[in-house]
Amino acid sequence: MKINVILYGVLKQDAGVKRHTLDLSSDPATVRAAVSELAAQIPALAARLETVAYVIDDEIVDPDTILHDGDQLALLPPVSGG
Amino acid sequence: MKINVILYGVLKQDAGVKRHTLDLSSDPATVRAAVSELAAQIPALAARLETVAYVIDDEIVDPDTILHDGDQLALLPPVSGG
Amino acid sequence: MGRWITEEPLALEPLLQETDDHGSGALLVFYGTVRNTNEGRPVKSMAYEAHISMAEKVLRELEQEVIEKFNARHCRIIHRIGHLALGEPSVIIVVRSAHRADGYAGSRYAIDELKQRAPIWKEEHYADGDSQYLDGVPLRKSAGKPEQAKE
Amino acid sequence: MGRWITEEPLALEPLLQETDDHGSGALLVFYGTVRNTNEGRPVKSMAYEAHISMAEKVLRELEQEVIEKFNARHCRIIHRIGHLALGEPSVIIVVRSAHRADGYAGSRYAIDELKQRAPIWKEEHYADGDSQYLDGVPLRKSAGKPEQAKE
Repeated sequence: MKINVILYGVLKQDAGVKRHTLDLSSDPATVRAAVSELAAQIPALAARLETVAYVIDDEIVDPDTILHDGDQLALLPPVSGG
Repeated sequence: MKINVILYGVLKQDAGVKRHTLDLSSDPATVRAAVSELAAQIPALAARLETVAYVIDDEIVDPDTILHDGDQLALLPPVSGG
Repeated sequence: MGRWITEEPLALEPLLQETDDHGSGALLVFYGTVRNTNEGRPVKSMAYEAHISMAEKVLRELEQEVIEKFNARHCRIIHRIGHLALGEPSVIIVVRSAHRADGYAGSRYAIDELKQRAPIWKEEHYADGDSQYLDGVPLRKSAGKPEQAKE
Repeated sequence: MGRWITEEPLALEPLLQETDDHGSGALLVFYGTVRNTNEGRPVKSMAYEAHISMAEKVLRELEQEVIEKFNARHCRIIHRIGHLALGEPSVIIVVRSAHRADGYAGSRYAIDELKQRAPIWKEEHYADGDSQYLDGVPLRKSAGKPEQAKE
């Protein structure tokens, strides 16, 4: 199944892309599994992923959350608004 | 000697005048003596005078301050700005 | 009358221009506005008066204190006198500082001290046609001296 | 983009009109503005980006929290994204309350929580041509739940 990953801030900068499509072999898969696959595909992100929040439909979700085909998973680095 | 008293806020309201000239028999006289004379001349002010501040040349002064002929003595009731 | 005490409606924009500063990251603006009730009684309007020359001196001193005590970069205080309608601002306090904690603390200090030290009086006019001067805070000679300043 | 997150330069006047209220006696306005230095390094400009839909949701929730927790009568928060010049406001927070203590506390809460919870990032552009994303605060799922709210 396919998951659309959207990167923000320094993650986008480090990855060099704003969006990345993951083709996951297992279906369903957890957020944790998707992020692990992302780190394998874009090693520049690996060091950042510990402090990242996972967001689906504008809500922060747990790493155990189940992803479905076509889901948009946003990865948010530490925030610095204001 | 003559002292010009200027009244503010509720003092002006109670006295019915903004300015009042005091003709004091003693020269020099203290602020205390002038205020005492004022209370005698305008009894409506007497009850207010305990919480009044005495001001000459934009500075709060003590009741023992010596007045000179022609001085302007402002009497300021408790304040409520803002 | 002039820089600190005015009969004109208060406007923020000139104060922002006066204090424009690229070294500040925080800008706090406090407005006191005329409220439609006081202690449950409907208010129709408010009349402010001041000992103008002394009030200007006190507000000028307060601006300096905010800068010195709270590390603010700029402070401007302006208070209106005369007859104000509901909702109109009676006072505007602008504080610019590098960081926001100083701005909040300095702004709060300015309005709290103004209410204790500025020779200004308000008379509420009620919907029923009555009016009265509000109880206030007796002015103290020592008010605002550094050793007695509030935290 | 819209009511809480915008690419347009921020303006106070529309927020004052939206929140106009004769029941309030205090109006607090906080502006965050772009500062010309950070940790000693000369800054030339600042770029802000956001997860827009989520940021709008968080700011809307924050407005409600300020009203409920601090007895404020109105709260509006607007944050700009895009490229900002020195001195320009990145955020404006308006709080109206009957009394000033609630206004100061509510305004401070809003900016402190915004910095913890809003999915917004800033990238500083330096005078020497370099740029970098600033270190930030990791977003927590539980942030802003009442039992974890700051005093």
